[in-house]
Amino acid sequence: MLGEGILKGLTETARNFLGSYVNKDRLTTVQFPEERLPQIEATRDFPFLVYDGSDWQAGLRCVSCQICEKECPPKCIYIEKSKDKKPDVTGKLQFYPTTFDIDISVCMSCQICVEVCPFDAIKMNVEFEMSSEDRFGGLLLRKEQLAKSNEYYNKIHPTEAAAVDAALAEERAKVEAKARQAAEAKAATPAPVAAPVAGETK
Amino acid sequence: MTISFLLLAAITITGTAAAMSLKNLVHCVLALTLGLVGLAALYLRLGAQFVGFTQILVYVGAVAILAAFAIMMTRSAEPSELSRSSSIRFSGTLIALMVFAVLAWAICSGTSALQVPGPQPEASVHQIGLALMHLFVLPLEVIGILLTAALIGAGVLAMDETRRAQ
Amino acid sequence: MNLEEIKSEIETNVPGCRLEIIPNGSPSGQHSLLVDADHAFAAAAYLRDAPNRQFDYCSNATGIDWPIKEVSTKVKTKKIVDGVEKDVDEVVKTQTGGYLEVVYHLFSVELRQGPLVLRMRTEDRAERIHLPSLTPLWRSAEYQEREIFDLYGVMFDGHPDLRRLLMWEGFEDHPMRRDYVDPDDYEYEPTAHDEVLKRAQAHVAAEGGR
Amino acid sequence: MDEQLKSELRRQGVVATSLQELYNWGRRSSLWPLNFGLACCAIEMIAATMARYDLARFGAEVFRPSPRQADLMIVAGTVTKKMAPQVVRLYNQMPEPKYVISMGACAISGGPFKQGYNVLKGIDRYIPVDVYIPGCPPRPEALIDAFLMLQKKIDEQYLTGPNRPRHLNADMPSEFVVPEFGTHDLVPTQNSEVWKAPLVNISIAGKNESGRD
Amino acid sequence: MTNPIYLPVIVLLLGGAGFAVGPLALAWVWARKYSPQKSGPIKNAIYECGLESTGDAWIKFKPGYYIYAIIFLIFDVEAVFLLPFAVAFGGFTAAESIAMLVFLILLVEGLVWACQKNVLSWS
Amino acid sequence: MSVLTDTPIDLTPDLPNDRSEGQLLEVSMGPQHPSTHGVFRMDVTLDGEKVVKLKPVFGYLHRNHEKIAENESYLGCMPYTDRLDYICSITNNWAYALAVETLAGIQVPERAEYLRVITGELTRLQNHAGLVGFLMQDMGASGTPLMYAFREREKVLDLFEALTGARMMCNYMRFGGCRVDVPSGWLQAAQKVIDGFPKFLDEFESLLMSNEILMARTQGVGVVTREQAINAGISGPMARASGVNYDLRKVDKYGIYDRFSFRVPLGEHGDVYDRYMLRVLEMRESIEILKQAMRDLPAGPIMDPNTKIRGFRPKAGEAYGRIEGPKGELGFYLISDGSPNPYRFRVRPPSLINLTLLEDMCLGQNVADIVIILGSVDIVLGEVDR
Amino acid sequence: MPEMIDQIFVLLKHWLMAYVPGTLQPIASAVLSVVPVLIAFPLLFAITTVLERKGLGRMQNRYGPNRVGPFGILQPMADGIKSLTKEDIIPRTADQAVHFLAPVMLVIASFLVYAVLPIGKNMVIANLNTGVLFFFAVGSMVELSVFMAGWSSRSKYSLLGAMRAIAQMISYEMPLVLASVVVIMAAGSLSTVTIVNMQASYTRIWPHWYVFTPWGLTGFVLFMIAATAESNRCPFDMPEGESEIIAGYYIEYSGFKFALFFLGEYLGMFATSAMAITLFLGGWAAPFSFLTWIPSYVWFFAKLLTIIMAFIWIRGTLPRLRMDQLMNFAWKFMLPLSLINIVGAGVWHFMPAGFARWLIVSLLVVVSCALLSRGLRRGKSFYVRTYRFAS
Amino acid sequence: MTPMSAYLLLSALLFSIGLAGALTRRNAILVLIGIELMLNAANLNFIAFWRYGPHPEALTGIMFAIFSISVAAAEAAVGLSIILAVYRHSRTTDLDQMNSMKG
Repeated sequence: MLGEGILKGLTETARNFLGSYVNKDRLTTVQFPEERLPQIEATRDFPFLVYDGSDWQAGLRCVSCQICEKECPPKCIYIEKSKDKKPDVTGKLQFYPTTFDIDISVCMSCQICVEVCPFDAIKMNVEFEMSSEDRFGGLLLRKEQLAKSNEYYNKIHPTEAAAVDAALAEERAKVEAKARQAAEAKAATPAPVAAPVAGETK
Repeated sequence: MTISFLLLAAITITGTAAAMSLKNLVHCVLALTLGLVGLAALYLRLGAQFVGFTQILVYVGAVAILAAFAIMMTRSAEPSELSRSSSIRFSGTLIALMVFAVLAWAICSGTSALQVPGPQPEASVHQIGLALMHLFVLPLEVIGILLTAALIGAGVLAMDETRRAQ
Repeated sequence: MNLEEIKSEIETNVPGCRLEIIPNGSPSGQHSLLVDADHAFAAAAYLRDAPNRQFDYCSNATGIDWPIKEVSTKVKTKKIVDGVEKDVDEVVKTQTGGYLEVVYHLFSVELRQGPLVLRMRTEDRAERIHLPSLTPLWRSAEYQEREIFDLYGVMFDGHPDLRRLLMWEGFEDHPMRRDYVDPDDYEYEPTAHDEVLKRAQAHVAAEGGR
Repeated sequence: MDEQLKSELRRQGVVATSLQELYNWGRRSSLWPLNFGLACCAIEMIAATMARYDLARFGAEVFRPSPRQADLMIVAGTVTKKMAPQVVRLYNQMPEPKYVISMGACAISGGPFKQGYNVLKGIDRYIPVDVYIPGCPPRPEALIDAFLMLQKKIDEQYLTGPNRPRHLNADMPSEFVVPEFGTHDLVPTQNSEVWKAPLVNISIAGKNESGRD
Repeated sequence: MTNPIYLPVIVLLLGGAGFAVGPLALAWVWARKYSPQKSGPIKNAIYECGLESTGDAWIKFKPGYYIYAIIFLIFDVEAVFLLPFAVAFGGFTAAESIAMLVFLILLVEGLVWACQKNVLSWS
Repeated sequence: MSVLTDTPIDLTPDLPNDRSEGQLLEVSMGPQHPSTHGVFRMDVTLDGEKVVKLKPVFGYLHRNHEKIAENESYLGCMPYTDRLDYICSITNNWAYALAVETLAGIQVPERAEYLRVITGELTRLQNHAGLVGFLMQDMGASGTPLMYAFREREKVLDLFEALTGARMMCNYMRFGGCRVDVPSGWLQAAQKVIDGFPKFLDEFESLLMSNEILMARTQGVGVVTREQAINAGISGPMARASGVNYDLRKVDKYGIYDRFSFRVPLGEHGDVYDRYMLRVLEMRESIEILKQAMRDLPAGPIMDPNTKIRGFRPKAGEAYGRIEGPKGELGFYLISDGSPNPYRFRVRPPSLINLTLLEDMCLGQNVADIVIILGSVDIVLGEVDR
Repeated sequence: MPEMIDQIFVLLKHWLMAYVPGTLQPIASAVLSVVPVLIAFPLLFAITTVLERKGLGRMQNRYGPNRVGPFGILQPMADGIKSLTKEDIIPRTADQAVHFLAPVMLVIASFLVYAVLPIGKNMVIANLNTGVLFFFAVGSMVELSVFMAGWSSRSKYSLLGAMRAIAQMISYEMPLVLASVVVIMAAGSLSTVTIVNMQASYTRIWPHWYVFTPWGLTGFVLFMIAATAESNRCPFDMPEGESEIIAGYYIEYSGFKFALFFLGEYLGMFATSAMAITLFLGGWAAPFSFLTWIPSYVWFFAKLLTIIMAFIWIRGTLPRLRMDQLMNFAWKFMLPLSLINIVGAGVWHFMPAGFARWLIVSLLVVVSCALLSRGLRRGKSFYVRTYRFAS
Repeated sequence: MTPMSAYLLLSALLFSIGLAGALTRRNAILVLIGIELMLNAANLNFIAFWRYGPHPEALTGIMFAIFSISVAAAEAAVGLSIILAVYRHSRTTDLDQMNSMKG
């Protein structure tokens, strides 16, 4: 019969129309600025730099190894390595980035920088409200804008951050154990050579 | 002579005169529409409601569209650079003027008896219908044949060659 | 599917056809068949129509640019140096490349075979860049050959509609060639580095510091 | 519009103020985007109009296919050099007032594809952009956020005075130069009226020579 | 002598015209006072999907459309006769109705002819 | 077809096959057109409403993917493949990963293969759902089917986001496996989506499938015969709609597709309706595959431990790897010269090659048919122009 | 008391008229009857746009406009202000005068037809003897304005759209007229007021609407389909077919002229819907005799809104037809069926009241409907296909 | 009161305009429109005579006008088709050109 399929279609839309008043599945809108979708843990947007402790400058995990800069497919990371070394959060002397810029007007959120970072220093943020009216100033994230605390990292990616923390703690423990061993050895046999510093790959 | 008559007459004359003199054919058709609407309003003014609206329905709704289509299909919307030779234009206008003069003379001299209309006559659609089915039933059928013939004739003419050959 | 067999088959069926099997060094084992340009069309037609081959489906056609490259290989030769025979590393310089290559990946839908990799090479990269078009055999090559013409500059003889596919009409370069240089186009980038930086510097230098 | 500004304007005359408010309100509440998507970001733009995010709540679901009826051009995706003249022409053909949201990394700067020979390094080289949304692609929420930002920007515009926006100022340009296809590149490569990039970081002795291995 | 029944129609006509022209005038005033018209050769060019429009749009169309207009005209005229008939229908006998039927059938014949000649199939 | 103008007066009667009575109208549809699915352009010549010539114009989204990839590392190419066919990034990743794996002879762990199948089929689901919605949009339905399709698509995208972190540009696969393992609760969520999907398909079908307007619009429109399809390299659902039994999941049995039982629907007429229905049927088959894959998902590693992701240098050589993408045969042809960057990186774009027959399909049809034929081909400009 | 509320506007007018000097009375009377229409229907237009957007939204599982003003009801106002202040572009090559006149003429023609539509009891602007004819005659001017718009823009798409629009409108004009002939046959008048009055009586509680007869129902369905096509609504929205010819005949219109096209289109839709109500659904008459205490204009607008809802519903569901199918449908299905329906109405008239005439006329309509639909499918039959699977 | 002669004069003027158009315009479509105008002038006469005539109740004038309109419509249909058919052969709607090609 001509028109049967049309009527079927009409029923379907009518069901959705009426359903939208009673059924949450048929009214899927999330009224964005006020309502927000629950944060999905794995979400990534733009990278940020993790720092430990409370002082972002001192606690920055980044040792300016520039792997991410090299691996970044669209080349949106810009790092200038320091000439000197500063003690990091564990007190070890490290290089640090004097400049660390990420041009989010180029960044493609691919997460490769995170993947290749051997220090867990760069992670993906979930902040997406980054719109700007300023093309040249607003979209270049400087070191100070990029630095976010480990607590923040733990807040946005709890599972991942916990794993990272555990791994770092383990490594640190290993280092400490080694240092202790070395200290013991040093105590046993006075050797002027400092223990090799683990974690410094370069 | 009332204002309304003059107004409507002006509209009609302007429209039709423009239709006959404008360069762009689509403009001509649109002007013609205006003129015919004015004419229809005159019919209404004369109490012939049915005829007036029929005029709009047929002329504005159909003939104007048909003419517009014909223009689109013959690609004569652009003003043609060449117009008729001035002698033809002149003589044509002259003939028309002369016809008008003769007619006007005849009208002015002949119809004084009918200057004042009678009371508004009843010309309801119902009456037209009755007349159509009684007195004018034969013309109606003839018109039917005429329209069918026109339909077929126009169809044959407008059909493209291949279809006609089929 | 034996490439040797196919080769000999074509050689018998397309007289005069010069074929060469190009071995593939990677684990994929997709060796390819290099056909000379003059007989490529006939060979391809044979591949498509031979009942035991039926390569009716040309999946992929693409170009490759091989500019002239000096390859220096170390060859160990025995040489008599100072009267003593020694193993000496001798650097042998050979020139490779210098041509544009077009690769077709053929499959057979009927026999579910493939891929058969068919290659053709132009004689050089500047003038003698004509190759036969296989579009009359496989329509699927139509746009791909146009693309190769556009990006590499290979002229396909017998292509029904050889125009640029991706770049605009009036564009003169063939940008996928390896020696293509981007036009000087000042790129503002707050974090310029590497090549971008070089280009930007070149631009600034050209503009006189602006 | 903050309160201070409001009272300031009120002093100038209630009529003008309320007219300005009404004008801005009308403009910002009825932003009809041009039905125009370029690449990946267009999908997220469509997603933003779909049930989950529903741009229609702001009255902006009327995607007009013809630029004559559109107010907002969302440049969603990579603008290639082949496409750039068309984009500029479409923008030119939109009636004033018109706004541009540059959505996604590609539209802002060429993004990940900026190294390509056929990719325009940012649509703002040719047309003025109101809001930039970074991201590749930005989430639909980011588009809505940018949309709200644009609304706020419209709200803050003056109807009269020297600071009035471009479309109210007869001296400002009405249309922007449409680049032409050259033999190697677009001609011109940028519209210097619109695009004035700061010259930074390009010291002739770049970083390459100094701090890298 | 103007029939007063048309007066409201005329007023409606004027009102409708006002409704159309009024806002346009208002928009014009607004444009004059605040928002200057900005014309330009590109802006005022014909829109064609973002390209420059080439060739004239005013071309000779194919007559496929024309046949519909003819049939429409014929049936429009038919409706003109049908309406008075319908109005007076209540008082008619079968004979008169058959006369109308004959009239209708005559026209339907034309339609059937057109259908069979495939005149009515689009392009 | 002759272009008739005013000036040359030709008194000879029209040729019998010359049915063009009017002047031909040359219209360009696109690059900005509501239903060219992006910046595609067709130069159409119309005789009234009938198409007498149609020339597609490409390149408006040519963003030099292949050239850029020649300067990127093998890993760095992966996120670019996301942006090829930006609706189904995961299958693009897969095809590229497969090509690299073929090139370098990498084995993929079992669990990764299963995860690839699951994400790949989910991609197919959302692609087909979106396509059918877009097709209806082209047909003039004011958004409703598209909205329903996107409603379901969002659910799949949520899964992608939970797994890979991004809604569209997943960048999920690596040569030698997958980037991350599923987070906790993901499988249950996925199961829920998969179980809910048939309901959506039923709704969709009752909304549209027996709709007379849809049938009248699509049946017999844009016909491609089997021979034409094979010769023109048409692949994917479009080829199968023409009756070509060529599904790479069955032919190549890449990955672990030989472990699943699923059917390959075939069309007979090769028209728009068949293409549309094939996608609906394929969605149902995908759901079957997904159910099996979810059931059989083994534990284990997700990456081949021997594969170096960073600084990956395959041996010199070349490889062509292809998968059955949602749009057709998506192939990657890689040439390695032993350096960390591919020497040649070629994408075999199904969208572009499926367009080969566009003109043949559209000739003699109406303007309105162009858009639905184009819609039924299922193109994504990112892939067509690359 | 209900009578009083029902006639409140009429009384108000009379009360106001008392203050008008005698010579101006006809004019004042005319103005007073016209002004409410000029207010009510544009207002309805505004409400409808927002209802449509929200209704479509709900059908599509979303909210629709809800930010501008409470619940988004100020959305049309914002759109209006924006349209007013938007730049008005006239293409360089366009025919300026015609380009300007087209939307104006469309709006005038759309408004003019309201002259004969009885909005309530004793509430009609002009009770013309030839009301229905007037409606169609003035309505046909819409076609001309559409042609003007498309032609004057001189854009290829607009011209295609205009050609489509005219072809479609003239094709569906005939079914529209012929479908209403049955009602005129039954009512014996072309006056809309008389037609409604004929339907405003009740047998027990049931009304005498013409839709409750087989020919009336057929006529109504035909009329509504034709009205959908006449007002370019989905699934007959080919002239503006967004996905094909971008925006059709008004592609080059910007600013308030575009809004006028919108307005004209919606007014046309309201007018044809109102005509359908007048002809088939008893105009302002209450559906049941015990509901007559509700004012007549309430009923009128309730019915009108119902039909508008149906339009929105259909728009939210159906895809668009193709041009050839549309034309075939008009000429090979609608037109013959409406002619047969006239014959059916004649047969009904000459048969004695009772079940037999119900049966015969229904049968006539149903059988011819089936035959015609078969004829329509001839050559290219479509059906739900089944598919085979590869082994 | 409008005298009948006014209507008749108007009708005569219309007729003359139509005639002038038919005689002076080159385009066949316009000539046809001119002829239509002349028919319309006659219609106006019919109506005017009906209104002012001695037996308005007889409706003859009205009926004549209606029939005249239908005949005019049929004429327009056929006439425009002929123009179209001629155009198909000679590619012109210009009467002079048509004329010159006849011989």
